[in-house]
Amino acid sequence: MTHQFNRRMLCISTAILAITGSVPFTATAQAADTIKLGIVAPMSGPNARYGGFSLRGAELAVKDINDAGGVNGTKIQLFNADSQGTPVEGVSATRRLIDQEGVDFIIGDVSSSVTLAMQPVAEDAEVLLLNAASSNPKITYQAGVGGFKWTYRNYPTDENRALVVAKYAAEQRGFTKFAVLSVDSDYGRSAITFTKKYLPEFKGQILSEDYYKEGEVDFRSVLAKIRDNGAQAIIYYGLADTTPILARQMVELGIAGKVTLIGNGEFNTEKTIKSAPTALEGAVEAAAWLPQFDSPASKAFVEKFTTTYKEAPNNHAYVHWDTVNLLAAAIKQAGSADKSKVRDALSKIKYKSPVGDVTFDDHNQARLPMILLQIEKGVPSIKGAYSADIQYPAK
Amino acid sequence: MSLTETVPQARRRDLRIPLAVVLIVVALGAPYMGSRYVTHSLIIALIFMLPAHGLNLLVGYTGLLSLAQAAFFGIGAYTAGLLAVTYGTPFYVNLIAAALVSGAAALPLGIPALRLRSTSFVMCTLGFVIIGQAIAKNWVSVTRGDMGLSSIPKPYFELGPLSFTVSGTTNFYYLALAVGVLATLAVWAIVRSPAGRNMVAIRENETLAESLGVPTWHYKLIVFMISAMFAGVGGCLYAHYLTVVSPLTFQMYYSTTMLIIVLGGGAGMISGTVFGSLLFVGLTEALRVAPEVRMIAYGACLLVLVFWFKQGFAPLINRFWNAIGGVK
Amino acid sequence: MLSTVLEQVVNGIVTGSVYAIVAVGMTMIFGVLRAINFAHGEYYMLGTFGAWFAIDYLGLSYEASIVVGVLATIVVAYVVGQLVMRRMVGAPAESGVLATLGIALILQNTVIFVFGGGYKFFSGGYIEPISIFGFSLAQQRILILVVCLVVFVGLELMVTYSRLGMAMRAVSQNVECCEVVGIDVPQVVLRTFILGAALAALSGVLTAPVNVSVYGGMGELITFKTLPIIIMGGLGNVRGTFFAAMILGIAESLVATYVGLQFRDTVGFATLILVLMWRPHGLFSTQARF
Amino acid sequence: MNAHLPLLEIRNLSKSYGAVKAVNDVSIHIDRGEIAGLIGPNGSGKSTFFDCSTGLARPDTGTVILDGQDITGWSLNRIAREGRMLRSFQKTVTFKSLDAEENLVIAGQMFTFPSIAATFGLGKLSRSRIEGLRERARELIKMAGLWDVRHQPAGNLSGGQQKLIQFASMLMPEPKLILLDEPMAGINPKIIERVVDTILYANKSLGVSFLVIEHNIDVVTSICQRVVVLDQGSKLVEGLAHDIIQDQRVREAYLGG
Repeated sequence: MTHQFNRRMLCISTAILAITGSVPFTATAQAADTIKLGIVAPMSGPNARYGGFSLRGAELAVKDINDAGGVNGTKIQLFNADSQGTPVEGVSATRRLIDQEGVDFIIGDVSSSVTLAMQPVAEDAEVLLLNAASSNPKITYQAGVGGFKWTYRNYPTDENRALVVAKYAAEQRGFTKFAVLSVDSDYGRSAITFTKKYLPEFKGQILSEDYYKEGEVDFRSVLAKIRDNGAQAIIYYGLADTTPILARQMVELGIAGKVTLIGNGEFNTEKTIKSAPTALEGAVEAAAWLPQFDSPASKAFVEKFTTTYKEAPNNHAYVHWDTVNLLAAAIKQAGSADKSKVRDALSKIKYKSPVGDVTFDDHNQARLPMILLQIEKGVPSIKGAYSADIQYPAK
Repeated sequence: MSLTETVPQARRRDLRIPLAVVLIVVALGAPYMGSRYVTHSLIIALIFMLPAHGLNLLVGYTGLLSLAQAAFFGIGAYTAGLLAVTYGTPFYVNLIAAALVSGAAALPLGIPALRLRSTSFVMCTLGFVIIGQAIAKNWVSVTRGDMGLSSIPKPYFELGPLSFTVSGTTNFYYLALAVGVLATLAVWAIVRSPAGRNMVAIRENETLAESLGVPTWHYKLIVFMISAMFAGVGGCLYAHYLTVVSPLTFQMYYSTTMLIIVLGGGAGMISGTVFGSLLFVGLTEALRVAPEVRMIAYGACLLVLVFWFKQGFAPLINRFWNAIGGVK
Repeated sequence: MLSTVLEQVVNGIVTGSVYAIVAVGMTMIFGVLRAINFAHGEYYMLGTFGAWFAIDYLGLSYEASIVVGVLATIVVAYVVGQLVMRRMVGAPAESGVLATLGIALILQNTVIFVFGGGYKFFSGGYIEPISIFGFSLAQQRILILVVCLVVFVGLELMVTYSRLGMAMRAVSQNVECCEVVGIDVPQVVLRTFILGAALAALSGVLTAPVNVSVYGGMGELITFKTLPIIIMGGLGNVRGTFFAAMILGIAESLVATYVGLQFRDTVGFATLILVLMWRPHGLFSTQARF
Repeated sequence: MNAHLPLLEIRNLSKSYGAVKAVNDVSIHIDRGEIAGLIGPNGSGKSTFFDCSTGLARPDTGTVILDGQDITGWSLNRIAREGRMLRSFQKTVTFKSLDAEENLVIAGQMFTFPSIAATFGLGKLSRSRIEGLRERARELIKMAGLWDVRHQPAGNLSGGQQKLIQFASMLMPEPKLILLDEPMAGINPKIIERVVDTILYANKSLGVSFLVIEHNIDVVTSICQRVVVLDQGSKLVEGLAHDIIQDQRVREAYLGG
């Protein structure tokens, strides 16, 4: 305290303060005639491993659209904002996009609790919020006729997924004894809640129930338990980067090929299968998309993404890429980038996505085809695409 | 300053009162001066200022480094959120309940933890956050697990026949400002009281304080509970403002944020905490101009803080304040 | 029943070995610096990333990638040590927390910035399972166990007989005295820090084949796992850390099996708090006896 | 009250650390108004004996009776607050970032405020209590000769001046008994005189009794009436100061017999 705080320090600190005080609040120059699109995603910290793919997917779509001359001749300008996967940061990012950057459209976030916190902000500012990766059912329970008019979700809910998987596992594969091993998040938990709702219909029985925390790397204990309790299949709604870890440990414990993985968690990518082929053989997955999906648009996306970023795209990359294209289609259909016109167009849209037709229900939830696949001889084989309407709780 | 000392030679004009007036006007008029984004940022600063005030009592005045603040913040947020969602209670009920529940939770946690010294105490308090998150995730019947609470209603007041709802960013700002000012006054009162002096004594030398009859253990426990109450109040505002409470509220990131506010502003100074919360929010928002390197720059700022501003910014504020007052 | 318990104990020991190698570096750094290193997990991450880079970009073998990963981390640790850690001698605890948090943010997000945020798959290592005494384990895990034992025996010898080891013990007991007798304290801190970081990196490279997923934020989780261990082990106590890591590894395995995997991450801190209730100074002597 | 009883009576106090018997079955008493000395070679258990008597450590066996009340097992702060028996520490300790006046006010607070809750008050009563403490503090500061440096943080003062602050602090609560642990260690002779004067003043004018651990034999003989000698944890001998320094056993103990 003595003489450390001399004049120089005072100057430095005043400068720092001046900068921090003024920079965030100066509006950026208004570039005329662009469609301003914001993306909110975790870009730092541990959750960046999902946000990183989201951002790249969206960037790729924007680049493609702009290279092709934009939408109705107008280019899209993409602003990215870091949410760190926490609600406070997510809301701050959203506010900044709306008030400083003046965006009319926002895509985000990956984490459900962030999306839930963003909803009222978007509603308040009347900015179109397109969600592409959160699975909490509440998001669309409270959207559309449920309340928030400006929230749309282009991502399947867990209910449909859970039903499709349970039905296939019971009817086609004849499983009756299941062990639950899902991620400890709203996604993993709600998928299991829905599975439990449908499983009795198929005379299925759950023998053990475990949830792993994000970033978990040791499943040996749980797998040993599952090996001993005689489950035929593991119901796994997990994170994409955990699947290979789990699969390898299944091999390690000698239950690969004896217990089948069912659920969702990118079982189908080449890298995952290569990491433990025996464990994934016969695995059943309900996915919104898979890289091997046989449609020209999908194949082109995979190729372009891989050449641009030197890494294979995953589901998060795809859904964000697809959602930007969906937005572009809606703007095109509306004939203008006016946000309320675009919103009306979105409600009525029949968008041709690479996997099939997409429409929105009265809760602004996309009706998406769910692709059911099974890994056979090391490659995913598609067993069908299912689409079902969501039953909203009466309220 | 005592009267016997020499009067400063050239007394410059005292600008403190005009500056204070300007500050008050800015605080009151902020929503009309900047965009909603500015107002929002100020609300976030005010929300985090509350647990930081509590932490300042612990770290700055009593000398206990705690990382448990996020746990009590979370408990407060859940208490307020659950009350508002389930019973639709008025805001002040939620606020008081959040403070009381957080404070009460601090009692059984503080009793064993405060027996520990330095590093063990820090780790123990960090453990509360981690365990709190596990409870929030797994006690589904109460907390609704990972689904969390959402659509928490806007705060509303019911005073006799009168009732009104605080809606919109601007109104919420005034609510947060009112709570923030009250909390700051409360901290001021605690610090200025004889108990505040005892807290400083514990920080300076616990055994000596003990030998002079100060029941240090009781004081530490009481301050731990008070600090938890401040965190609970902050949690209540957080729940109402963000409308979402999830197990993510219990995270180390929030605890360290509060610590950064206290230490960055200047531990053991009320103005430091107020300033620190503005600085923290200003800094993290300013860094949004470069999203790719934002957290790298933030980390670098922490190092600058540690090595160049060991006492935080409070001594600078004091110098500035004295300088404009004409006191050399 | 008994064999299941036994199997879980074996699992726990393997997990514990990983924790032990990371934690011992952290506890040694605490010993000489009296600061908790919240960035310690980041060196684990750096080691893993270095090895991943060596395999995927340079096309090296796994064995060579171990060397690359550890060396890359040593270089980073040297820079961080010179710029930050040696200046922290005698700094208060709060400064230590903030400075190491700052380093953690910088390292983590620089890696994200350079390599992209997305997760990467680690290919390499000896992942084929083998059966020993009826337990099925990946070969890599056997390697981890062996390395862990070698590291701890080596550290015991080093601390007892080498000059650096003796200087470390001296610094951990009394910094002022060391300055008086002419031990260059910042230098000892720097070397201890680099050694600790290198061990964390080694642990990262060794576990990468079984943990597969590689991403910038992976270090944070390891930091949180090791924190309770170093406290339980008696801060600065090498042997205590080894046993604490094993205890935690085994406890985690048993909880994951018999209570539920979702409680696994709380085991560390819950055990820590229980232990501290019973023995406020940890299970093992707090006196820094390397 | 119990004027015929000794002020402090310690019976059969023992304390071991592991296998080491630091204090072994020591009994002493201090009369009202007395200045007693406790001497013994290094490691003879004097400090441990102090710690056990004042509640800083818990004795293994033995009873401590203060003014007719059994205070064995009370905590340090309770003994100070309720028993008005205060102690100093061998190392000079003050609240270093606070000035002398604040140091002394803190020392008086817990004796002026009736409860912990009352210390959180900011009202008129609270303010007048603090004002009273300040006045007393200023008096004591004057008496200790610290008036000129009273606004400096205690940590900036010399060791001797800090000792005086510490000593003045203990006089704030109008104590019955003060236990001094080597008050003269490491301070210059000028200040020694001043400390001696202050002890005598407190004893004569304020009626405070003392038990003093001291190595400086001159000081011991000049202020203490009665002296107890400890050696290897046990009481070696007890008697009048002038007799004690002549005692053969004491000389042997000090010379490392």
